[in-house]
Amino acid sequence: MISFKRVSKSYGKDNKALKDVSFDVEAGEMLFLTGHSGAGKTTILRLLMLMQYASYGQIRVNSMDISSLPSSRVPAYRKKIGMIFQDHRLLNNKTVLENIALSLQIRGYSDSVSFKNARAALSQVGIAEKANFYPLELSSGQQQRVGIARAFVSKPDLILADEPTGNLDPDLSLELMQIFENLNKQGITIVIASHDLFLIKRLQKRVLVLEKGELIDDFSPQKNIYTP
Amino acid sequence: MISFKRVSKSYGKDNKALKDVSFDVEAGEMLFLTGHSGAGKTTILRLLMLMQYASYGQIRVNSMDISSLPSSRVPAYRKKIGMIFQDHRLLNNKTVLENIALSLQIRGYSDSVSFKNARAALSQVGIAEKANFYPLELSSGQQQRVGIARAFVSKPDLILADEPTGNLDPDLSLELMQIFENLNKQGITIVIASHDLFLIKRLQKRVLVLEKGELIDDFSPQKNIYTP
Amino acid sequence: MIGSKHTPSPTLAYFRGHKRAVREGFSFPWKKPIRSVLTIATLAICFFIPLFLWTVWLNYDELKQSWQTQGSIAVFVKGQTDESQINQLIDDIKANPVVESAHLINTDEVKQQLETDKQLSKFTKLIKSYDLPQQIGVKTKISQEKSDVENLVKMLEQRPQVEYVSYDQQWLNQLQGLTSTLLRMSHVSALLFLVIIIVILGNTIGNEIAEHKQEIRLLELIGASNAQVRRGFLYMGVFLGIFAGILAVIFLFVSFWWLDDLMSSLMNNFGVDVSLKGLNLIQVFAVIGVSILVTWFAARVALTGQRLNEIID
Amino acid sequence: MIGSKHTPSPTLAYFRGHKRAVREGFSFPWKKPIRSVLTIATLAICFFIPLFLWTVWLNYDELKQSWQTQGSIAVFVKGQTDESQINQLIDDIKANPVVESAHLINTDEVKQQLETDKQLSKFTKLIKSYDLPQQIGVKTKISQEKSDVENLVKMLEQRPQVEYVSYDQQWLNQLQGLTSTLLRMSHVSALLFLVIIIVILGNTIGNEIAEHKQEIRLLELIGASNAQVRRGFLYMGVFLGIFAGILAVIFLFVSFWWLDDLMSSLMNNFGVDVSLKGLNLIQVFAVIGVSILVTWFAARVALTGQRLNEIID
Ligand SMILES: Nc1ncnc2c1ncn2[C@@H]1O[C@H](COP(=O)(O)OP(=O)(O)OP(=O)(O)O)[C@@H](O)[C@H]1O
Ligand SMILES: Nc1ncnc2c1ncn2[C@@H]1O[C@H](COP(=O)(O)OP(=O)(O)OP(=O)(O)O)[C@@H](O)[C@H]1O
Ligand SMILES: [Mg+2]
Ligand SMILES: [Mg+2]
Repeated sequence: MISFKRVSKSYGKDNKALKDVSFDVEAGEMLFLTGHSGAGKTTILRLLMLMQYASYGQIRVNSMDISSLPSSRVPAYRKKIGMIFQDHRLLNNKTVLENIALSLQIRGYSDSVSFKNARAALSQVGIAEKANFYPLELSSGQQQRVGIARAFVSKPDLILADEPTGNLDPDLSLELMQIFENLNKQGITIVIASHDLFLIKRLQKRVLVLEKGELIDDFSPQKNIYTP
Repeated sequence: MISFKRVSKSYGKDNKALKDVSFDVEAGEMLFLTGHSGAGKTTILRLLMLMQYASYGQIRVNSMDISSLPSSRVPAYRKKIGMIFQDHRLLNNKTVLENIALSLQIRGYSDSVSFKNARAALSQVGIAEKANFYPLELSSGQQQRVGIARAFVSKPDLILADEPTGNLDPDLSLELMQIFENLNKQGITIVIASHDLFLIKRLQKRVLVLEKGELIDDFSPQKNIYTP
Repeated sequence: MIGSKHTPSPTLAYFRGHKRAVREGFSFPWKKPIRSVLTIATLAICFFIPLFLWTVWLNYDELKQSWQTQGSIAVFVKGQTDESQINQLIDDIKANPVVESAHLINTDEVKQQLETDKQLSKFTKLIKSYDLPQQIGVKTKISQEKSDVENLVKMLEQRPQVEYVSYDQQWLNQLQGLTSTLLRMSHVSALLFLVIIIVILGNTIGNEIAEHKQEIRLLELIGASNAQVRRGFLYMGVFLGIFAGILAVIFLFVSFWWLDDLMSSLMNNFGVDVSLKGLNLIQVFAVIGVSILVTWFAARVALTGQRLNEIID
Repeated sequence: MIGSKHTPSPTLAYFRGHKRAVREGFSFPWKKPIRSVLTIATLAICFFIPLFLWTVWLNYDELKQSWQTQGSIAVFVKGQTDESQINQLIDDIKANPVVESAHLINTDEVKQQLETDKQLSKFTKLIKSYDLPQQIGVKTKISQEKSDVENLVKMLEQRPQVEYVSYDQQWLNQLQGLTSTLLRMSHVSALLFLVIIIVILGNTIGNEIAEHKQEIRLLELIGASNAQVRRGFLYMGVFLGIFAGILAVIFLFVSFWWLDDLMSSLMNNFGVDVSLKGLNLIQVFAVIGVSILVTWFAARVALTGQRLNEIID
């Protein structure tokens, strides 16, 4: 489904966020991106979201070269992806429920369908009682869960998650991972950037390890799990 | 140094962030606040920063009731505290170095002293090479480290850290904790809100455990360490 | 329940999108009422100033016509001229394209006319006896160029039968001066106010949209098309436009009500009886329509400025 | 190196703070040049409009005085009146506080005067013979109330020796009308523009500061005092004020240069020779000073609105 071919991303001369990264992800796979702070995890997800463009190399999604996608087709492309942002990116002037429903409304669903599904997604992440709160009235972990619910409520083909458990305690993290695994079982491809090694170990999935912009390892669940 | 006496914080009737919380922290102590997402960790730190005010109870810092502090004396009070925010709160229109130096400039230090110390602090958190970057050009973990550097550069009496390692991998987290331990050894009181049990276990410090706004446990390093 | 198979039809999605955008666009301003009132007031002022000038201009145009109909020429004929020559002269005058009408006035009529003129009548009281020559009254067509009228006068003065041609040259000069000053002033103002409106409108709507930059970015990232992103803001523009337009019209009526009596007393001093006219209902709706269009357009321009390639911030 | 023992002295900290605030406040606007240009232009327009009116008013005031010196009265004396009676009348007239001077004009003088009046002279050509009575020329003092002059005229008319009193009542009426219209218009404008300026200035500076809300919050949290937080923004206000003031003065000179020739040609039609005067150097500096003060004050008010008790957002 996803194919990076010798992808580099640089900002100015001496500032390379990604160096010659190549990997493939099958449809229906679930995998982790890990590496130290500043290794380039977020950069890979941003390239996939077309928030930024690669300096060199080719990125294909569903055998389509996304860097040559005309801008008129970008929205349709993005509609098939659910992204969880490291900084949550919730709309502060909308309630939690409205934030989640927005994802469905944009896709043309009626309000009743949107809100019904949003409410269901909110229960799944365990904060049903906060439906009518505004994001600034939530704790960081609660905001993160709203972001997660917004990403999966529209049942996209691909979920990109940037540190989805960065603000959550281990118990909650595992619970949320179960949600991801369920979604994965329904055929959704999932890429999770995380440095939570405890979580990664527990889930026994494929792991891509980045270091200073280079892909230094690619562990499959069959092999041994990477330890720090 | 810090004393919470039956402190409650509620937003509306059925929304209590803190319920009847009492504890004391000695000067020079280093302790962790932990608990599930939404337990009230951030709320305790916000009350200490006078970002919010308690609904009931008394909070004393250096035997001074901070809720009755006249607003003209709040800045002087805050100058003695270094706070690390869960959402970083860096100024996007200033470089990394300027962000850190700001903390000293506000305290009246000359530019040369401020920038010299800012540069030293930046090296301590391991991103000396990003001195002239703007916050939006940094990865999340790098931003977090800038926030940490800004908090300790002015050598305050008290450091309040809200998830200082939420965006960092275990290795880096440990490194930063060493910085905190060093600061602690110089006599600075340190309160860290964190759900990183791995870290908390390793450091063998006092731990306050919150659950749904209630203080349910207070482990001292001598006792056994709380495990999930 | 949700899945690619159950995606709603594009038309349905389109109409739902617009319904929501209307709701959203009209609810934005209520969330920050003080700010919105300031914005609407600023926009209203932007619309009011040219509207005011325009309405004054409409009034002036009407006024000018009533002045110009007064522009009449008196041709005094030499005593020795006989009737057929006078008739010939009248026909010649009538042939001039500038002339509306021309006819012989008898001496009594002239006397009467002199009495009605304040200054002259007082003067005639002092002069014990006078003897007037025959006179042809010429009325020029409405809205003539000054030079055309002057040419006519020169032409008449050269006729051997004509003793003297009197026309209120000073009055015409003043009128001409006033007209050209107003015209030129309105040019300067039009230019100035165009700049004002573009600057303030751009600044105001631009700020309104910059406030929602984060929202715009997010909408883009969750797959909203350009049209979807813009929609809510465009309706917000429409909403602001409606209120700004209404407010501008209210400002206009208030200011006219205020100016009316002093304007009419001023005009009476100049011997013109006129009162200011506001706008009729159609004009009011046109104004509000234009206001909506302008704000909508400004919002659209401001939105275009918000779109960047790399969306990190 | 850093520690509570090495804290800098308050005075040193104060001066360093101001030095930085000046630097900061003057560098803000360059970071977003387009936005700053828009803001400065908006402010400049706000300052320009009342400035323009004020300068026109200064000009008008001068103009008015030159008009009023022309206000003279002609007192026509009955034919039977003897010289001593006339002298008595002149002395009485001179005693009136409104009167500047009064003297007897002989008939030739009157004829001459009539010749110089365009309309009357043409009329006198037509009237073959006339016989004028004796006339006293009265000049009123500069800047008299209309009613005082009218009272004088009434008083004179009641004198038995006086045949008729002529004074250019219409001219005075027109002048009076123009003055009061301009006065009332300037009141309406003053009110209107005060609202405009408050609204737009508040909106503009408010937006400028709302943009930096996050920054203000953070400064508060790292222990900046109110004064420290405000400082940079106040200097920004000063900076914007300087440029807006300069721009407003430039606008003024450009618009005056534009209006000058058409104004003077208009005034010539009314028989007044006058040219518009701009501002002198002191006035220019005063304007820029006021502009700085106003922007600074607006920034201060906007900043006060930004401060809240609970700082979570
Ligand atoms: N806009 C930018 N301009 C310059 N450098 C940038 C920019 N964005 C990212 N970088 C650099 O690219 C590198 C990779 O950043 P990235 O955000 O991908 O790291 P990451 O793996 O997500 O780290 P973290 O775990 O801390 O979030 C960093 O060193 C960062 O400084
Ligand atoms: N302004 C507010 N209005 C209403 N409720 C609020 C507000 N701020 C916080 N809360 C509620 O108070 C509770 C405690 O929040 P707090 O941020 O202290 O949690 P936390 O322990 O820091 O959690 P996390 O680990 O997720 O950051 C949450 O349930 C939150 O919804
Ligand atoms: Mg990242
Ligand atoms: Mg928290």
